[in-house]
Amino acid sequence: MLKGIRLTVPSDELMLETVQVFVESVGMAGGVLPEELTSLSIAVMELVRNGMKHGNRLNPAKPLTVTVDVLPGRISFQVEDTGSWQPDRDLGHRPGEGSELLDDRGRGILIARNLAKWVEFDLTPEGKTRATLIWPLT
Amino acid sequence: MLKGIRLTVPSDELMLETVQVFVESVGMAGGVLPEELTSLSIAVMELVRNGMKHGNRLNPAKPLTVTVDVLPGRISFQVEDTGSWQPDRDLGHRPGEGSELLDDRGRGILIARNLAKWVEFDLTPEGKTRATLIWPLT
Amino acid sequence: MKINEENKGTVKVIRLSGKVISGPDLMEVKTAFESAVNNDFRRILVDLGSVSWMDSSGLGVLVSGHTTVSRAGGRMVILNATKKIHELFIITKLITVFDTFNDETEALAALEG
Amino acid sequence: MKINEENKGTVKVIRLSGKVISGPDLMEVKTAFESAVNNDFRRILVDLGSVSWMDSSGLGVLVSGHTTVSRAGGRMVILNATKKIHELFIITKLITVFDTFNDETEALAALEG
Ligand SMILES: Nc1ncnc2c1ncn2[C@@H]1O[C@H](COP(=O)(O)OP(=O)(O)O)[C@@H](O)[C@H]1O
Ligand SMILES: Nc1ncnc2c1ncn2[C@@H]1O[C@H](COP(=O)(O)OP(=O)(O)O)[C@@H](O)[C@H]1O
Repeated sequence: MLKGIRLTVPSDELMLETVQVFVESVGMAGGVLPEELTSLSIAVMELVRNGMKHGNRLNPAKPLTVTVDVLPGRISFQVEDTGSWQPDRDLGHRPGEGSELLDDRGRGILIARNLAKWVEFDLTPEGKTRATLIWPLT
Repeated sequence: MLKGIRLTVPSDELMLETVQVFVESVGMAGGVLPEELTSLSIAVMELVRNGMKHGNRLNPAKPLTVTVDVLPGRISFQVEDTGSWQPDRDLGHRPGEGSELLDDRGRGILIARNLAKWVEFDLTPEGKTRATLIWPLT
Repeated sequence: MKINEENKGTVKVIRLSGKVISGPDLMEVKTAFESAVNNDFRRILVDLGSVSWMDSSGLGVLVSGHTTVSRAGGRMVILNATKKIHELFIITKLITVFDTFNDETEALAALEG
Repeated sequence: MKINEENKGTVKVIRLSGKVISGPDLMEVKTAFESAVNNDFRRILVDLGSVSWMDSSGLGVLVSGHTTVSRAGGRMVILNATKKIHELFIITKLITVFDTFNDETEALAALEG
């Protein structure tokens, strides 16, 4: 059990590598299988990029925070930006279907959800967008 | 300029690797020369281990925070623990001299100071131990 | 990410390696497709054998490459998608769009055909 | 960190590699010195050629190894300290305590002498 791990970075693409190595390293400390670390970080980084890009509009003055808790049997990642977006239950955007199949965007949450199995969105008490991803430990 | 980068971890030795990759990766993003990254992280990690060990007595409920600001010509690392230690100006302990030469401890701050050239200690407004290390960018 | 281009007769081979993820690098990949088409290549082989990592932005660039080539009346095939990348194609249903091969000779034959 | 032991006649060779830093691994190094001395080795060669990283705790273990060996009337020499580690020896003045060599034959000769 490792609780209260938290990384805050400015919403600057220069910081993406730092967030990525953080996610992989915390995953390792938390007991994620080495061969799963890349999938984990692909999944989390989709949410991080969304927070930086869509939530914070890449404004470096706006912080992006990743909070991690290693719990029995699972690791929880929470990604918070300073926006107040909440997706419809089904996200509205279905790149796997119809005319959107050939969009060159809109696959991030899909990828995160399929890799992590459990990804949900809500608002923090302060009304900010928070994505929660749960990674099972096997 | 990258401001407001901040990592908080529980004072658990399991987190040292995470802090280390964080320091190196922020150093890289901030423009530290690749061949200097290891020296940088040796230096910062001495302060981090001191904060976890001496300041927080390896109590996982006690947070250790590293705050980084990339400024013109330098990067500043601040390491805060929850203790309220402040060293004498000369640290009291001189492993390089006399009978202390063969102590198997007491070289951490010495190494950090020599690698980083600038390492100082003070207390935060809340009275907690804070070590500040400045790394020049060349 | 690294990008490496090679001409094999009328086929433009684009080999990607490393991390094909969000970032300035991806522009290069987009440009590679566009300049291939502008230089009258209509047969494009994209070798992903050395790609260690791909995210939604990397996928997006492949999709836009596919669109660029198709619009010009050409064809793009994918070579050596690793297991992990193949999985991404399935998840995003792009597997219904991309032609994938694990053998370069077969891939080239498909483009010639 | 990896630790590798080898006997060369009456010399115990302890080769360390990787990161010799704070952590449970360091206990192993401490034990290696102690069991060498307990097994009546009085000549210890510590090869640091593949050590990529050493911090104050790693240095501390070398110092305590040195003490263990000296107390037993033995001698410890260090082989192949990289530039960076040599720098740490200087900073901490341990250079005045450790005998360092860059050539295994010379180091062995020094121990035999
Ligand atoms: N943190 C966020 N804040 C605001 N909008 C978001 C956020 N995350 C996702 N979105 C919205 O959901 C859409 C789908 O996201 P995603 O599946 O990751 O694809 P992409 O980011 O490539 O568009 C985005 O285009 C954006 O409109
Ligand atoms: N953050 C801190 N909180 C309390 N005491 C500290 C802190 N950092 C250093 N010290 C004190 O300073 C001494 C010297 O530290 P250092 O040079 O790093 O050597 P070592 O940690 O190996 O003893 C420590 O033994 C400890 O007593």
